[in-house]
Amino acid sequence: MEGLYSGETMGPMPVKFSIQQLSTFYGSVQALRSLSMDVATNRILGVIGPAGSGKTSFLRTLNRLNDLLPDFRVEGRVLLDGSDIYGPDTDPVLLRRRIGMVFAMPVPLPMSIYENLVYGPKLTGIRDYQRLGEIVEKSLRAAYLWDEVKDRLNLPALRLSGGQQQRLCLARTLALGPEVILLDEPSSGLDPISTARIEEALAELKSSYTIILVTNNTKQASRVADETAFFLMGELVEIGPTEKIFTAPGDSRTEDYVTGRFG
Amino acid sequence: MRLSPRLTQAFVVSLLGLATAVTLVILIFVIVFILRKGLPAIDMEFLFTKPQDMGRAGGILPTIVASVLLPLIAVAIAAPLGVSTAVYLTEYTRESRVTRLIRFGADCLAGIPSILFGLFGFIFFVTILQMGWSLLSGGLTLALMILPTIIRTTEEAIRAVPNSYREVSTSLGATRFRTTAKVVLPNALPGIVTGIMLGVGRSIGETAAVIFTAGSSLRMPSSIFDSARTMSVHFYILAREGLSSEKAYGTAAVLIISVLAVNMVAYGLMNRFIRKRS
Amino acid sequence: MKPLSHRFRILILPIVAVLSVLTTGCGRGKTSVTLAGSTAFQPFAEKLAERYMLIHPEIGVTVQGGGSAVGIQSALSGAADIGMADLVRLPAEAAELQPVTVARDGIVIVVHPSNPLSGLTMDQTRGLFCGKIRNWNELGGPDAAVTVVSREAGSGTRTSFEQIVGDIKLTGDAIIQDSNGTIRETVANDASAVGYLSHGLLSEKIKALQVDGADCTTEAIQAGRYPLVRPIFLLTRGAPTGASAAFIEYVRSPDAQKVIGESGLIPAIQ
Amino acid sequence: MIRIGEKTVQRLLMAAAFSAIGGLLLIALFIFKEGLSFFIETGFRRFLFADVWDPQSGLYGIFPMLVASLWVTLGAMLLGAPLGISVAVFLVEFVPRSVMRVVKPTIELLAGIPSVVYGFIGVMVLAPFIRSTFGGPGLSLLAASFILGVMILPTIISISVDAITAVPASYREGSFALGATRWQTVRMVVLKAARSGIIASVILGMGRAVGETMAVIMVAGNAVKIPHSALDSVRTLTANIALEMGYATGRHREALFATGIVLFVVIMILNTAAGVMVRKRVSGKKG
Repeated sequence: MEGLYSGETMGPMPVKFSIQQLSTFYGSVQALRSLSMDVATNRILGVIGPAGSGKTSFLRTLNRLNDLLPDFRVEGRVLLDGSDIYGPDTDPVLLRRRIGMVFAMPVPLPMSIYENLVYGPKLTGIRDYQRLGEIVEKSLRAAYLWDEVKDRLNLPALRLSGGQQQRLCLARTLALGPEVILLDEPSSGLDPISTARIEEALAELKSSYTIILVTNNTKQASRVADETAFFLMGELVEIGPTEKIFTAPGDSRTEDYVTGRFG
Repeated sequence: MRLSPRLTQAFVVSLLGLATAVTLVILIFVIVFILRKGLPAIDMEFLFTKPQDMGRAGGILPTIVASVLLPLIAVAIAAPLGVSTAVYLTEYTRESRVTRLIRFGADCLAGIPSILFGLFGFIFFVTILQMGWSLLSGGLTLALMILPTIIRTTEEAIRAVPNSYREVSTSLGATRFRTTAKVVLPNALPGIVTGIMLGVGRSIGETAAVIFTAGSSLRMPSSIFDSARTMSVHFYILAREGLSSEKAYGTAAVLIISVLAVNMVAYGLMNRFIRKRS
Repeated sequence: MKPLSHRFRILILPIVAVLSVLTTGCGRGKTSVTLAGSTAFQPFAEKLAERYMLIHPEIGVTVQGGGSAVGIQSALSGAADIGMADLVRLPAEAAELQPVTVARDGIVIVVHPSNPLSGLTMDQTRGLFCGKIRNWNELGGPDAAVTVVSREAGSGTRTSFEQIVGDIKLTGDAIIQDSNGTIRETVANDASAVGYLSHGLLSEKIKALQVDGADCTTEAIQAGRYPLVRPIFLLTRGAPTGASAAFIEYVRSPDAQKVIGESGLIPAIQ
Repeated sequence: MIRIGEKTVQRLLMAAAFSAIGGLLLIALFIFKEGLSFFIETGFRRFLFADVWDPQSGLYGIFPMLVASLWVTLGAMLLGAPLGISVAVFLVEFVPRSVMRVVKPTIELLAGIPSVVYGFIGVMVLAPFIRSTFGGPGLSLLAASFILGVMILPTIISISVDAITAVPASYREGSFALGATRWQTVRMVVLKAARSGIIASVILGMGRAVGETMAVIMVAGNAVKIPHSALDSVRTLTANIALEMGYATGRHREALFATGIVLFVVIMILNTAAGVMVRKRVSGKKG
C-alpha cells in the first residue's frame, strides 16, 4: 500500500511506517491524540516539540517498548512495511530486532564493552566467535568508536566517558542489524564534539537505515533531518521537508516554536 | 541549638562507628567464648572418627557430614523455588492484591517458631509421607523454613535493579525470560546470595525442627533416606543432657569455623563475579 | 566470556550429581529397629544400640529423641518400633502400648556448691518448691531469697519428682528450664538456686542434697531407702515381636544392665 | 539459540511460585487445623485473657505469655533494629569497600551459630551479669531481649547493607553536588531510596525474633507471670510451645497449637504495624 507524502511534490517515496489515527493511553491518561503520518525509508525524520508533547511516547510505541508498562493501551494502526505491528500475529520480540532504539541517557549494560555489543546478536542465535568479532568491529566503526576502544573490548562498559557510552549504545543497536533506528534525544548531556560525532554517524547511516530522531534541540533537527515533524500536546501539528518547516511553516504554532518564541 | 552540618556529621558518624564497634565486640566475644571452650577438644581423631559412649568420647565425623548435607538439600530445594517465586512475583505478574497477600503471608511465616515447622515436618514428611526420620524430611522442612527469607530478599534485590536495564535489554530484542536471566538476576545476585546465605546459616544452626524430622541418629548417613545428626543437634544433646560440655563446645567450634569458611568463599566468589562486570 | 546462564548450568551439574548419588544409597538393606522418645534415655539407648549392632551386625538400630510424648506417638503410629518414656505414670493414650521397665533413674536435688545445707526432709523439699520457704535462712542457710528451678510441665523428671514428693503446687515465680543440662548450668551459676535432675549429671559444679537422710546411690535406691526414683519404659504396640523383641531382650540382659549401671542409670534387674 | 517458549517459562515459574506458596499454606493450615477446634471450644476469655497456665489441671491461660512475647519482641527490636541499621549504614557509607567485604561475612557468621549456643552463653555469662549488676534471677525479659537483639543483627545488617548498596551512585553524587555532607546525603537521599529494603530487613528480623525458640527458653526463665519489670523471669508464647510440645498429648497439645495460631495473628499484626508505621512517618515528612 503506497503512502503519499502530505503535500510533497518530490514523487512517491517508499514508506517504512504508515501511522493511521494512532492514540495511546496510560490507564486513563491519553498521550498521543490520533496521529496520522508516513515515515519514509532510509531518510532521517526529525521529531521536535516541547517537553511532554508525546515525542518519546511516540518513539516507544513504534518498538512496542511501552508494552512493559502495565496499563498501556493503543488505538489506531501502526503499519511497518504494510503490516500492523499491534496486530495479533506480530511477535514483539522479532519486531524489536528490526527496530533498534538509543535512549536519552546512555545505559550501557553492566557488562564489558564486548558483551554489550554481542548481547543483541547472540539473542538471534549467532554463536560463531569469528562472526561476532566482525559485527563488533563494523558497528563500532559505524558509531565512530572503534579506534578509541578496539584494544580494550573487555573493559567494563561503565568505565567509558559519557560521550563514548552514548556511541556504544548506538553501536550496540547497529550490531542488531535493524532496519529502523529510533533515537530519543541522543545528544542530551553530551559535549559538542561527541554530538557532532553522532550526527556524522547518522548522516552516514541514512543510506542503509530509516532513522527517527526525537530532539528538543531544533538546531540539530535542522542540521540532520530530511523531514521534520512538529508535535504539540500529543498532536502532530505539521510534518514536511526540514527547510520548509524551518523557513516557511504552514502552521503558526510551528512558526512560534521554531523561531523560539515559546516552548 | 542547631549544630553545624559538619559537627552533626562528625557526631553521627562516631555514633554509627560506636554501634559497629559494639556489634563487633559482641561478635568477637561470642566467637572467642566458643573457640576458647571448644578448640582444646579439636584434633584429628575428633574430626574424623565416629562418636563413642554417647558422644562423651570419639569424634564427630557423621555430624559434620550431616551438617554439610542437610543445608545443601534445604538450599537445593528452597533456592530455585524461592528465586522462581520472587521472579514470578516481580517480573511476571503485576503488583496486585494477590502479590501483596503472598508477600504478607511469606513475612508472617518467617515468624513461625521452628518447633512448629518441626512438628509439621514430623507429621507430614516423617509419618504421612512415610519418609521416616531422614535427611530428606529434614531438608524439606528446612526448605520451607528458609523459603520466606529467600523469597523476600530475592524480591528486594530484583526490585533494586534499575528499570532502564530491563528497557535496554527488551529494546535489543530479548524476551522477558532472557532479560530476567541475562540482566536482572545477575545484577540482583548480591541480594540473592545474601538471602541464601541467611538460609544456609539458619538451617545449619537449627535444632528444634531438625530433631523432629532429620532425627538425631549418630550413624553415618549413607543416603538422604538415612537419619542423621547435625553438629547443632549434637551440641544440643551433649550440652542439654549434660553429657560432655567439652565435646559440645568442640562441635560448636568446628561449626563456627566451617560456617565462616562457607560465608567467606561464597562472598569471595560473588565479589569476583561482580568486579568483573561493573 | 561465558554469560551467566552457562555458569549456572555448570554450577547445577555437580549439585544434581551429588543428590542423585545420595538418593541411590543402600536404603533399607538390613532389617532395622527404630527407637524414639525420651531425650534423657536417648544417649543410653544409643550406647546400647552401638553394642547390640556389634553383636548383630545384620540389624540396624537407630535412636531418635523428641521427648516421651513423641516416643508414645511414634510407637502408636508405627513411625518407631519401640517408644522410650521416662514417666512414672503413662498417660491415657499409652494404654494400648505394653511397657517394659529397662532401667531406673534417681532424681537428685541440687544446690550451688557454696550452699552450706547437706540434706532436706520431704516436707522441707515440698516447702521449698511450693514457695512456702522463700529464704535459705529458714533452713539454717545464708540470708538469700531462694531461686526455685524446675523442669517444664509434662517432663518425665518433673512429673515423677512431683508425684513422689506428693502434692506439690510449684511456686509461680519458679525458673523453668527444659533439660537436665540447662538446670545444672542454671544452678551452677546462681548461689541461691535449688533444682533437681537425673543423678547421672552430678558434677563438681553442683552439690547434691540428701533426702530424708539418704544419699542418691545405687544401693540406697535398690534398698529402697532413697525415695526419688522413676522407671524408664520401652513401649511397643502389643507384645514386642521379631527384631524389637530381640533388642528389648538384650537391653534386659545382664551385660546391657551392667552397661546401664556404669553409665549413670540404675539397672532395673540386679 | 532455541528460544525457550516464553509461555513455558511463564508456566514453569508459576508452578514454582504456587508450589512454594502451597507449601507455606500447608503449614499455616496444619497449625490452624490442629489448634482451631481448641480455640473455638475454650474461647477468648478462658484462653487468651486468662492468666493461669496449668495443663495438668486443664487451665490454659496464655495472657502472661502474650504480654511477655510482645515485650521481648519489642526489646529485641529496640536493640536489633537501630543497631543493625546503623552498622549497615556505617559499613556501606563510611567504611572502605574492602573492609565491608571482610566484615559482612563475619557478621553473617552470627546467623550460622546455633541458637542453643546463644542460649548457653546467656545462661553462663549474661544471666549472672544481669543478676549481679541489676538483681533479680538474671534469667529475665532483659536477657531474652538482649540475646534476641544480637541474634537478629545479621538478618537486619546484611539485608540493609544490600538495600543501601543498591542505591545508585548518581543519587549520592546529586546530593553531594548540592553541598550536602555525607550524613545529610544518607539521611535525606540514601535511606529513603533504600527504604523498602530496610523495612524488609526489619520485618524479617522481627519475624526471626518472634519465631526464635531455643535461645529464649534458656535465658528467659520461663515463669508464667506478667512481667512488672525487665528483670522478671518471663515465658514467651514460642517458648511455651517448645517447652511442652515434647510431652503434650490430647487437649494440652491442641492448646499449644492454638498458641501457634495466636502467634501467627500476633506476627500479622506486628508486620502490618511495622509497615504502616514506617510509611506514615516517611510520608508525614514529605507532606
